[in-house]
Amino acid sequence: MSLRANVVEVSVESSLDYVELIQTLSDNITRMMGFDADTSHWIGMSIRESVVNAIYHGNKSDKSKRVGIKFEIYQDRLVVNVDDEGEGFDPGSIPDPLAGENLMKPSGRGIFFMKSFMDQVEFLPRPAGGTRLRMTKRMHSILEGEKK
Amino acid sequence: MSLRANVVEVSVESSLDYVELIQTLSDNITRMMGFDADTSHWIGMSIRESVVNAIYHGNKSDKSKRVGIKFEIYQDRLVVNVDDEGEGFDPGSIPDPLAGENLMKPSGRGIFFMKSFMDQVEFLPRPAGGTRLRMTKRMHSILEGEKK
Amino acid sequence: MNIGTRTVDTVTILDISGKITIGESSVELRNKIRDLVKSGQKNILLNMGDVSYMDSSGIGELVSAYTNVTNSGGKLKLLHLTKKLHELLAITKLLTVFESYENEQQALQSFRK
Amino acid sequence: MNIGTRTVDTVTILDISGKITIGESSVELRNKIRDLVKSGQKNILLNMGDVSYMDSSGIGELVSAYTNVTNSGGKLKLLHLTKKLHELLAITKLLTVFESYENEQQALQSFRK
Ligand SMILES: Nc1ncnc2c1ncn2[C@@H]1O[C@H](COP(=O)(O)OP(=O)(O)O)[C@@H](O)[C@H]1O
Ligand SMILES: Nc1ncnc2c1ncn2[C@@H]1O[C@H](COP(=O)(O)OP(=O)(O)O)[C@@H](O)[C@H]1O
Repeated sequence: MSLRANVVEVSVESSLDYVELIQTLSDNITRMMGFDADTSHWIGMSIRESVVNAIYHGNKSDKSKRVGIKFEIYQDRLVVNVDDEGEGFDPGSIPDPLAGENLMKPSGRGIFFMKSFMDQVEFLPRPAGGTRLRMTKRMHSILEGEKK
Repeated sequence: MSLRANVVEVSVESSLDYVELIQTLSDNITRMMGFDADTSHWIGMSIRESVVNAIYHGNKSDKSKRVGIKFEIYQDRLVVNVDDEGEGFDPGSIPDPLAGENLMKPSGRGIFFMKSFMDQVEFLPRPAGGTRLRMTKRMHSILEGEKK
Repeated sequence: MNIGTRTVDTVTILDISGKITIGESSVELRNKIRDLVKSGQKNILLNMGDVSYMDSSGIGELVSAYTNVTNSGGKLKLLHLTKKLHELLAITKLLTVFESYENEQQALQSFRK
Repeated sequence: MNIGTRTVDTVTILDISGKITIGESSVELRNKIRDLVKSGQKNILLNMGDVSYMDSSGIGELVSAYTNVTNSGGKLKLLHLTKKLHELLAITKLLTVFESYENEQQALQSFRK
């Protein structure tokens, strides 16, 4: 494999119709890369959560706004960018779903799952407005020592 | 669905490793669009053939060259562009695989299959060099009268 | 998602199969639980053995269902957690909230106490 | 792709399953046919019933196999064409080239004539 990433990019309107497609795509990419079935499942779920957030919280289901998903496939890792056209947000202000007062809330676990299952999760403001969520999953990360 | 196309784009190195992924992606997109299973199969096969051509004939398996596949998803049709970085070619010069002298040749049926299964197949020279193969499949094309 | 309904003694068992994810399937489960609570059902056992996929919305629905049933004086328990659901409940610290069983007989007995 | 080999009377039946597409599977079929021809096998029946996918390379391999076997004085026939393979052979005008059968007994008998 070359050092340049192989890239799979998806740009879709803000509708749940595409969530299954994107997750299947994620599963295919991660299995092709050699991630085991469980890891593929959790990566796919993290991507699903991020796309759902981009649709609902970012673009507020406005169908004229788009969600962009970019898979960068490297030999040793997968990097996924999920872009929305929303108003951005402060990831530091998000309540901790494990705190006693939040434990029985019906929502608020999406970002927590992404952080649990991916090696790195960053929220970057996009110059044009909106949020870029950038997630990285390394291969064989267990062998390389402590997970960050 | 909005009038703007939903777009799924893939850019990969010239390697057969990605052919299965692209075909699975095609199957998922066409089934989601509502094409029946048989039509999805033939669209997927046409795309497979075009990607294989881009890898072998276009990029001559040079891994530093890329193949770009773009699915434009409209309400009434799917448009697929397959781009290579080869030297281009004259589609008019391609031998007819149904001609007696070609019938028993082991190759030369890929473009014929694309033309058989898609509604429109165009070969466009790319400004930067190489070929863009543009294929269109309409939905319910049988109901709309004669296939072009 | 598909929900089969069985009643054994005083317990309503919901055999759920497929995905519990954001959208239709979450709403369907929510409505089912609401109807059971409305009709006075107190003992509800969710058989999760054939649930193939859950996302954070699915977990949220389980939490809502638990709250809903408990607030009306009933009990909601889980049967046959898959390995993945077990992991999701563990990391969200919900494993201690939900009573769960690997064996249907034991689950049914637990409602009799 | 997987190729099972059976011999009935003078006929070698290859039970092919999976995909015959560009790359490994095409090469595997080619090598198998070449070995049979080398070892003097004249009667070859390809059971295509479990072939799930073929592309233009796969069709090309069938044509090569046919030419190879015929040139060495043998016969290659097809058994259990799938609907999709039938369509591919029809549009490429190869249906008239290949002798094909829906019934194994009849296929075997045809080699005896
Ligand atoms: N792309 C986004 N744009 C704006 N706000 C977001 C975005 N993603 C997440 N958020 C904010 O972060 C909160 C927590 O998200 P999450 O952990 O996924 O839980 P949930 O989606 O269930 O609320 C959301 O409720 C929302 O306020
Ligand atoms: N992307 C391409 N770039 C350059 N030449 C091409 C390309 N696609 C097809 N060709 C030419 O067209 C011919 C016919 O292609 P096709 O019908 O797919 O059959 P095959 O690939 O089996 O030769 C090829 O042999 C090649 O010469």
